[in-house]
Amino acid sequence: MPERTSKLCPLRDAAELVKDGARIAIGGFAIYQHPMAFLHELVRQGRRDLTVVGVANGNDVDLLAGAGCLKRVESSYVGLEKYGLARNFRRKVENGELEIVDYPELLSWDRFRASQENMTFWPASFLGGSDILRYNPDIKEFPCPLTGRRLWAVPPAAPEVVVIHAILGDTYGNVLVPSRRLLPQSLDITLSRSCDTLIVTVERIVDTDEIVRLAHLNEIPAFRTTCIVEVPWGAHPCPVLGHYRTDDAHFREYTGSSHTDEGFQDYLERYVYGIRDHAAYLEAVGMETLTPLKTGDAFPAEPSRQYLPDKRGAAP
Amino acid sequence: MPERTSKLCPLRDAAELVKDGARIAIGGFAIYQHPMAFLHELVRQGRRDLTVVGVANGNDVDLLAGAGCLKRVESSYVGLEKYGLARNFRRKVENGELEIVDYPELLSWDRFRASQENMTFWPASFLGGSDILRYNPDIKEFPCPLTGRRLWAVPPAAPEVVVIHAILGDTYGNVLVPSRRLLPQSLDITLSRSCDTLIVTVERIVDTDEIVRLAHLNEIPAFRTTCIVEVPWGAHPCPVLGHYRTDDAHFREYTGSSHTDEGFQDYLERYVYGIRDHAAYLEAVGMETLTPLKTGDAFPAEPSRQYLPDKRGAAP
Amino acid sequence: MNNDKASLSEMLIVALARTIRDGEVGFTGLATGGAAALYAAAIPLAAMQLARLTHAPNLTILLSGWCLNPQLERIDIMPDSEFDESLHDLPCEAQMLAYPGQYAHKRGDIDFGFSSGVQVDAVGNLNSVCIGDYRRPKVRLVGPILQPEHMAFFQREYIMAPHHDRRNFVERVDYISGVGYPGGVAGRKELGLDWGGPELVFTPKCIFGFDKEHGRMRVHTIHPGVSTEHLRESTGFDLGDLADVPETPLPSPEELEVLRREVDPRGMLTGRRV
Amino acid sequence: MNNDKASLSEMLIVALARTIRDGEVGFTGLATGGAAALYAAAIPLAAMQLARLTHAPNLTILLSGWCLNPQLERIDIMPDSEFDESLHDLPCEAQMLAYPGQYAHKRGDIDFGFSSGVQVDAVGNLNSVCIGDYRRPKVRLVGPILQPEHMAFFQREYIMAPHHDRRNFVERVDYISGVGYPGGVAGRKELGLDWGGPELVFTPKCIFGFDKEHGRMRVHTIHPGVSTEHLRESTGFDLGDLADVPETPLPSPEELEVLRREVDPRGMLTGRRV
Repeated sequence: MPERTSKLCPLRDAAELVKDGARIAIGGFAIYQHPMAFLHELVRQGRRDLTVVGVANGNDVDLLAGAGCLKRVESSYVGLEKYGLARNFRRKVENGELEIVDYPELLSWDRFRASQENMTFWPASFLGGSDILRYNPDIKEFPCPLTGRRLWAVPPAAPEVVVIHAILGDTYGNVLVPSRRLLPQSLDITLSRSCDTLIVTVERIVDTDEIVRLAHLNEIPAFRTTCIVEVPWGAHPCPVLGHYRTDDAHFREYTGSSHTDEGFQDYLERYVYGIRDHAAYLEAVGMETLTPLKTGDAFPAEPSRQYLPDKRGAAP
Repeated sequence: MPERTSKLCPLRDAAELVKDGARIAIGGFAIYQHPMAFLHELVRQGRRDLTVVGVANGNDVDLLAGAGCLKRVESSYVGLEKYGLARNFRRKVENGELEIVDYPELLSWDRFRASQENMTFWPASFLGGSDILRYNPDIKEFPCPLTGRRLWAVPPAAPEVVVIHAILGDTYGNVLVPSRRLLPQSLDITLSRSCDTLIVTVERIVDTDEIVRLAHLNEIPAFRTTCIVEVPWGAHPCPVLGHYRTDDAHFREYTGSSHTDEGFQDYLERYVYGIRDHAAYLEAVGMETLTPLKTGDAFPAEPSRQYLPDKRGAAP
Repeated sequence: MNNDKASLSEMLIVALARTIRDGEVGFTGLATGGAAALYAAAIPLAAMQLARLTHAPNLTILLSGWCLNPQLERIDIMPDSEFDESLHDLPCEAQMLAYPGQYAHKRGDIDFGFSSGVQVDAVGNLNSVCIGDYRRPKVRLVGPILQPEHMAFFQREYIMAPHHDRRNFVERVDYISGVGYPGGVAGRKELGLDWGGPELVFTPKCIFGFDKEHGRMRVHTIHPGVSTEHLRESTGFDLGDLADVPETPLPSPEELEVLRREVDPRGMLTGRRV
Repeated sequence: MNNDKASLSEMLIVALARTIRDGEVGFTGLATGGAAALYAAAIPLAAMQLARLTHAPNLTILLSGWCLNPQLERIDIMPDSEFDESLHDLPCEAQMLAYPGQYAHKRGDIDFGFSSGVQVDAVGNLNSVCIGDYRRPKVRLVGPILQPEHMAFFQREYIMAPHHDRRNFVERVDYISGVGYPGGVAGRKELGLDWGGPELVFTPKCIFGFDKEHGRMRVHTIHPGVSTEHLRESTGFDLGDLADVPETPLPSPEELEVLRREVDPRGMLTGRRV
């Protein structure tokens, strides 16, 4: 019997699937569960002129904005919730260096549903009177073909590449999402179905036997996944629901540094440019910082597969 | 503190919410988990000129057709799967006594999604060349407002009343759907969100404490439910996933009787007209027939609440 | 303690609770930081809970938009983010974990919600997008978030304003992210907005209502101790004749009793020290 | 036993398996009753499993449209309904329990599927709706079911015909529930069908392919022992010149070996007595 193909891939190679000028969607929501290790790698590789299309963005977009990777953002929110405004993003927009296209929040989600269903537009009934319309030439008014009602055709999200971070997957690209989920995790599922190129970073690669045991949680079957990357703590400093908490101190360091361009370049030097790869990042952050962030695990790990970077050596 | 209102209601009163000429959707799929006790009551009350809008129908529509309750059916399928064609339905259509409007299967589901989202139409791209269009003046062609692509506007399902059958609910109208579900149970959830009047029949009423314990399975919160009826074995002879199996012998009796109008009138006399209510129906069928149909229970019952019609007496 | 005069928060909570009807569905988000959190989440939640205990036992509370009828008495500290892991463990009746979920906002399932904006204008438009020119803003804010949906699909909206100053209450917002009453109810209809819109605006100085025919905000009640001149000075649009505007009514002793003893015995929502 | 001549089913399974490419996603339903179940489900499943074991290890099998990569070797008897409780317990890699789910059929995620119809016509249209006039049909059938989606959104479709007679293979179906090649590939494009359509038709007598330019069905191979005259007599439309049509190729000994030993050791799929 011929061998099934592994889709396991180093972070570096996965990041190369995102080209300069690409239109991407980033998993997670506001300040939760973004594929931060992947974004760090994009910054390290000096990616430019990206468009991010999203629903509610946070430090994902702020990091890319601060590192000069972005040309345009389409979203309903870019902010850091309790940590305040997204200062890099804000500075770039106020300076006219970054284009922002504002969409309502659930309509932003609907745009990904439109892409999932290959719809050439999403019909919205509620945009009249808002400045969403005034500044967005991509939205067109039309009459409902059945009732004549005034409606607006909204363009699909149409991401070229989607990158999300999850807890578990196998080498073939099957990805489990725990039943203990919230709307941000459900959004990741919608995102994963809206594109042709899907990159998934996971905390841990497991045997396919484990996928079969939890088949009802397999929300991303192998055939939808382009490549899968094992990146423990891959969302840090964001939390991963059912895995680890927000690194509050790191978020404060981040926001503190982002008051000025210079301050943020220091941050990038410390955690991205001056760092070889994700294993080195985890060393820079320190296991003494990471370990206490652990929460009850949605998928209790087999002890033999627990990630101990100091013992495994090689970077993912 | 004022008392919260109970939505518990006898089957008879619930059925009266469906008026002659109403447009209804019936939970379940093909020959699975239809609210049969409710439909029997509709037949008993002599309802007329109903329109059933559905996705894949079976003995639900066939029963109503055979009892002369229907004017029109909109669906992708009316059949009895392994038990063959739906003979009452077929006879009525061939005689020109029942109008059938054919829709593709997943598009039929999309029509309920359109109603759930208050869309005035659902855009479909794939109807060109099919006779679906030829015989359905409710579908209109229109150009995509963004791309100019040829599309068709399909009317929403727009049911006035939806009736589904579930395992558990509380007196306020909260309804649990077990995590052990299949597409038919998910369709019921979509149906329940597509209407203003929602009737739920359940195998068992439980305390709200149990709803709170399983809050993540509460797919129909109380405020969406118009009334809830306790009807053990309420889907018989259909199966309820995670509760009981198909009554194969009863299905054969049913299909055998439906070869002719006369034969089917006998069936109705035996199980509907000649029967006072659902408790009497269960007596007619017999616990010796029902009990062996039980499967492993998705929600193991507290013993004190198990339904034993001979011990409880009063009909639901 | 229970004989203390009602605080500003308590007065607002009670005024709000009285407008909630039995059987409704109320949607509240969560927010962070003193006044913002108080107005966006704590006052709405306390008002809903008070309404439920006094006259609206069938009220459905949608905490954070996804946690239905939470057992609020089980919360020790007010959660400060909408998708906090701790909220997941809060006992409740239903959890909406996917979109679209248990409520159909586009069908009008939500009876009322709560919004705030950095700017609110004379016709009730909201702005949380930018200050100044859209293309080169003086301040870029977070974006429209869920405001467009709140102000179009919810049957009515309460605007919660933690600050009442000329820079917050302006004649015309710099960006309309939530639509109020331009042209009144008829104007909304023409825009395709068949229902909904702002109903009341709660501020530290007054409660605004709307002349829905003409679409302009008008002072509904003034809080005790606030002068009409001070109110005019704090507001960036003309308030018209204020002669007949009543004072914001105080809670009844019964309402205060239920609020303090049952709704918020630990002072978590009202910020009241216990 | 393993030296027996290949049966008709085995021949069709192998011919089908050879057309499946690695990495594809194949969708099969379930059906009931001897020949119907054999053509609609057993032959497709066996062919997919054979392809997987020989040359397509990355094939995804979508059993019943919701059970992904089931461990078929765990099935004792062929399930006869798509939402049978027993299928729920069959070990597999993923279960699609809600719609829309893990695959996006409208995006073209499904590479191939299997359909049948009471009538199939010369351009590959399918009919499962009615025989005779639509408004007063001679026979009312079940309805279009998922045929319109199969024939529009799947990258290609295999039509599985358990019966090959003049009443099944007609010049023009009485109702088009699945669209074939009216006007060929260009005709489909004009109808808004950018991809997909029938690829091959498997019958007990032959395998049909399509002249996709002109859109007509043509005989691809004739099964051993079937005469061209018999084929013409059994088919309700003109088959053109059959002089150069080859025989349906027999399985290689290696294919037969894998099929009998590994794919279907108990003869459940091929109906072969063991």
